[in-house]
Amino acid sequence: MRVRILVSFKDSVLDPQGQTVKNALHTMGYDAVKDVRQGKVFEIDLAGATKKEAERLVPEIARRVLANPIIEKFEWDFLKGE
Amino acid sequence: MRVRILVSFKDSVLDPQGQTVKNALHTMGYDAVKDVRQGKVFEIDLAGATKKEAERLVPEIARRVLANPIIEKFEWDFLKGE
Amino acid sequence: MKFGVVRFPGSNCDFDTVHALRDVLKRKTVILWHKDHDLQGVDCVVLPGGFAYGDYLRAGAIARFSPLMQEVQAFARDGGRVLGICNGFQILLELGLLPGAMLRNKDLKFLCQHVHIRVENERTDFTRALRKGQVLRIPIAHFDGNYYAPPRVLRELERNRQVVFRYCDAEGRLTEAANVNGSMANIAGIRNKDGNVVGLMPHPERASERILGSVDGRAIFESLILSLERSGPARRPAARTRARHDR
Amino acid sequence: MIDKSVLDQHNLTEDEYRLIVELIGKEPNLTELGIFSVMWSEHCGYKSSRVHLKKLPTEGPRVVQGPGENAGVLDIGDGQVVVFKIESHNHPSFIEPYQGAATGVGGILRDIFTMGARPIAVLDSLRFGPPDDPKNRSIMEGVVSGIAGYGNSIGVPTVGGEVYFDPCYELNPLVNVFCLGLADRDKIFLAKAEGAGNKVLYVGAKTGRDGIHGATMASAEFGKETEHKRPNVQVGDPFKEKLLLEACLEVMDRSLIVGIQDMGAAGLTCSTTEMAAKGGMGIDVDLDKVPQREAGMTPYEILLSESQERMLMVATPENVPAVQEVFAKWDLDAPVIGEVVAGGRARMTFRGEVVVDIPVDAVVNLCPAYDRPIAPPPPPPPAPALADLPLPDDLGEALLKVLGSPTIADKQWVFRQYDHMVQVNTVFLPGADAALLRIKGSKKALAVTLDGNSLYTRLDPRTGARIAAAEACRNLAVVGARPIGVTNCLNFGNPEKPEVMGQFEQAVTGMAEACRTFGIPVTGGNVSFYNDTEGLSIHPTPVLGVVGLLDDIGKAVSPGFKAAGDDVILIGESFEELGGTEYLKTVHGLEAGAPPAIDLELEKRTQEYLLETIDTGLLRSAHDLSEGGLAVALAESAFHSDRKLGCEVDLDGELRADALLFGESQSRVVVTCRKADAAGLLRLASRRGVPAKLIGRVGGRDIALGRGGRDLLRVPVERAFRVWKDSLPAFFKVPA
Ligand SMILES: Nc1ncnc2c1ncn2[C@@H]1O[C@H](COP(=O)(O)OP(=O)(O)O)[C@@H](O)[C@H]1O
Ligand SMILES: [Mg+2]
Repeated sequence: MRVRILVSFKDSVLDPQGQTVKNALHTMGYDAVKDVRQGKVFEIDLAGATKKEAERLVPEIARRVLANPIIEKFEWDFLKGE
Repeated sequence: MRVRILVSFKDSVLDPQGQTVKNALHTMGYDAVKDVRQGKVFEIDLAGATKKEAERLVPEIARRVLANPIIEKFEWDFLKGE
Repeated sequence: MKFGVVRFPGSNCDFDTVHALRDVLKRKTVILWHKDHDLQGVDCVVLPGGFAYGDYLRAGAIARFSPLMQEVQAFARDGGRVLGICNGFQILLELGLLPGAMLRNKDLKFLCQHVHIRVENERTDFTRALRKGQVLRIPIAHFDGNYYAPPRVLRELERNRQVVFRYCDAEGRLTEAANVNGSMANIAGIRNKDGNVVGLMPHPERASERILGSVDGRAIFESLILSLERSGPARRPAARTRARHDR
Repeated sequence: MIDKSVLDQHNLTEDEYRLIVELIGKEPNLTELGIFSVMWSEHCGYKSSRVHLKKLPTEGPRVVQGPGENAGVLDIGDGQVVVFKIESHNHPSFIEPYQGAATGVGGILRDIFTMGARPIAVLDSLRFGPPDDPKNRSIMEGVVSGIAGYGNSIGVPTVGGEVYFDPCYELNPLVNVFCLGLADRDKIFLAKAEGAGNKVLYVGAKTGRDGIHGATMASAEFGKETEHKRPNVQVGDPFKEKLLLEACLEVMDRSLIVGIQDMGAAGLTCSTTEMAAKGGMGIDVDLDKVPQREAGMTPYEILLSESQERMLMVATPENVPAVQEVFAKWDLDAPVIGEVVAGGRARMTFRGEVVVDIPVDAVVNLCPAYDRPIAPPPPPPPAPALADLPLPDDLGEALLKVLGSPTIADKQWVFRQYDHMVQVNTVFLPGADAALLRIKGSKKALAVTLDGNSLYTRLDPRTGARIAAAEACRNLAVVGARPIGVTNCLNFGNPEKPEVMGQFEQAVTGMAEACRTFGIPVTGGNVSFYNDTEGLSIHPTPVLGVVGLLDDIGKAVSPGFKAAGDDVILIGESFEELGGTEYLKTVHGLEAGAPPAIDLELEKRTQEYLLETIDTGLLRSAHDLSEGGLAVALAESAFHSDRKLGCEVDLDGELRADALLFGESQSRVVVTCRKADAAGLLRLASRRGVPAKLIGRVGGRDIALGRGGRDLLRVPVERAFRVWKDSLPAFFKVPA
């Protein structure tokens, strides 16, 4: 059982990293790029866990450890092919 | 048109951040976690670009700017619902 | 003889490097602006430390695309001497002027402290005032200094004697503990095959005055000065001028 | 429309509301009310503290700018000034340790460069719950890396600070950040909007909905916005601030602007009204011109946003293009958003309508001040009679225990994450009694320290604050620097509790007495009230930042022993004072008793004596005694010596052995000197009325203290060093 968790700043929160990448891409001539948001991705191997356990564990881990709910949001999914 | 690009270390490169998260999770009692890999995610808004343009642009941007091919790999996809 | 210190947005050791070259070593030194194409006829380009573009994406990843770096690349190809310190080293790696890449320090913390490095190759334009095996005490200050290269590249680096400095203890031993950031083969600094481009993580400009606790870094600048005096400028002088401020 | 519940949400009382109506001659609309609510908040208006802060001495021959501006300014000669200030970022750092601490650094840096000074040093004073609890550790890791993340990136060295641990900070960590800047005296800029017709420019980051007060507004106008999750904590962007710093210094250096103010707390509201009020002018602002990060922001939100990395500037119309060109070079926009006008009113329009029209004087200068009820501070828990306090069997073990206590242990784990050398001025790295910075192009140097022992202040606020000032100045004197000015951060609990106000009043009194005796002006500071969570109040925690000046850096003295055979002299007198000591806390588990007494006049004589002997080159090392007393001070001097030299010390007198070794009697310093100089030093001390005694010799591999020729303790330096060095990192080691 492998899951992927994406953590990023809430939309209302400034994302300096994404902004800097966007500006750089503009300078390089990639004008098609309208906006960039940068976040973190975690791939977690839960070998042995059932789907049900994963569904309980993953949001808890994301909330407690991977993201600070005050400024960040997360989404997650099972990784395909498993 | 919005795309999501995931950048992560190649398997041959050690991922100390992922290891640290794994250790922290173990310390907290999440023994179900067997492995953690940490990477970056970019969400790029290409409003106005066609699918074809995106298919040309995105891998180029990822290779040139977002990932360092010596240590990192990337994958990307269109964001659903768009 | 004229040095050029490149200033990127977010560089923060630019003043320090100018101070070392101009005020301490008394050499003519100019600041080169990242948006320019003009190398102002300098004989040596120094890429200083700092956080170009905040290092938000990857250290050095964005700075390499600046207009001036196209000129620096051409300058280096023509044999011009380029020194990258810390962030400057990271930019040279991103640019491909030096092989390899930087990972986060092994304990995932920014590290600011004095370290010891051993001179591995004393026959470079950047080390000729030093002895092989000489141990220098110089500060580091970085988050991403954990040098990485794929095995084949690493073998080639060793074969060509491209490793210039390695982290060591005070006695010059290459211990695990001395390798504070976890670099492969304790690598602290390397050169390109031609020997005209060198990058290192420690900051020689922070070890160039007695009052700051060490003058060991000065020998690196002095080596450069010696080399420039002996061999004259690069094969093609860096005098290409183009419009300023074009981006 | 404005009823009791709206007032409550804005933290305004009905009396305050009536005063507002009277001052502005109308019922305020919601946006105007929002402006008053932030400007009249405790944080901006100093409602509860103002009457007490008046006691602090603020004048002196060096003072160029005292309290009231973004930072204090002192003349250091040769046409140069230092600009410095301390700020708290306690609450944000608890909610989001990394970003809270990072933006704290960002904010204090702006306070300094907004005055035209280049920031040359940051110091941080940190207080956490004990590190054996993972929650406290994670706050500490976040705070330290946040400070590092911001300061390192922008290239200002973090050269010193302090870290204390106590359970009272578990739910209320303290993050106080100090910044020092250097400028030419004639290049200082003030936050003044002058000259009708001059343009108001906005520079830096776009405005978002960050940190808006009263964000839970229930009025119709804001109802549709309530689904927005409005974070109270901002994300810092040190890269943007670095661009801002360079661009601002450039326009100031070229004298292209008239006035400038950073947007800190209360953002655009505070910067516009304050600049106008200080210039005796009014201001017109077109809110539609304010760069916005999010769509659909209301005037209320635009005005109250606390987005980081923003500044407000005033320039003559002719200079606007030149200013904008400088900012463009640094990839920053600098749009004109308004104009300075005569008449003293702030008038803001939004989509063609006037949404704010109020007199700036009322907003900025007429916030009511409260003399809140005061009750005696809570009494200290009584210390046990000394006779009931068992003497440890092994005093060497007791020393190791004290050295290993996180508050005393080596802080390298913290400060090696900070770039403390960038700008190549740092002569004494973190670890000495004070940070020492050279001033390039001169022989002069600046010394800086932060100090405050909150256990003392908990036990006796007035004495505790006097000691904080004394210790801070002593930390400069042992280096050879004369203290020239103070800034302070007063971290206290809820001021509506009379005993908290009692602590505050006593602490300010004590601080004022000490600063007056030492002849150093207080040029600014910060008050942080409401540091209580879930009924738990922190210890009253005044933190002082003191700046000192050395005329000749070649004469500076460091704490480490220099050579075997040197004489060790103890300056000051030791009493049986164990109350409030680190020894009592770590070895006996007691936070009790009265803190040590302090005689301010003796303290002053002692510091003058140190400055005199350092100036004549007689001292080879000097280290003041603070937490842990004599034994710890000697151990630290051994750790700081290049070759880890020990010492052999023999004491006399009748004190209990633990009081002798670990007591924290004030105005004490250990110094070392060449054998030949000892007699002269002692003679001079007695002439100056300073107690001093030869107590031993540098040398050997042990820290050895005895009395009458019999060892009280003897510990190998190397062993003690390991305990001191490894204590803090051990808490953070993750099992592999
Ligand atoms: N948070 C911190 N940041 C930087 N340096 C620190 C910090 N905490 C402590 N230090 C450094 O560690 C040394 C010892 O601190 P402390 O025990 O508080 O000294 P003192 O008792 O002399 O005031 C000082 O040099 C101080 O600057
Ligand atoms: Mg001290």
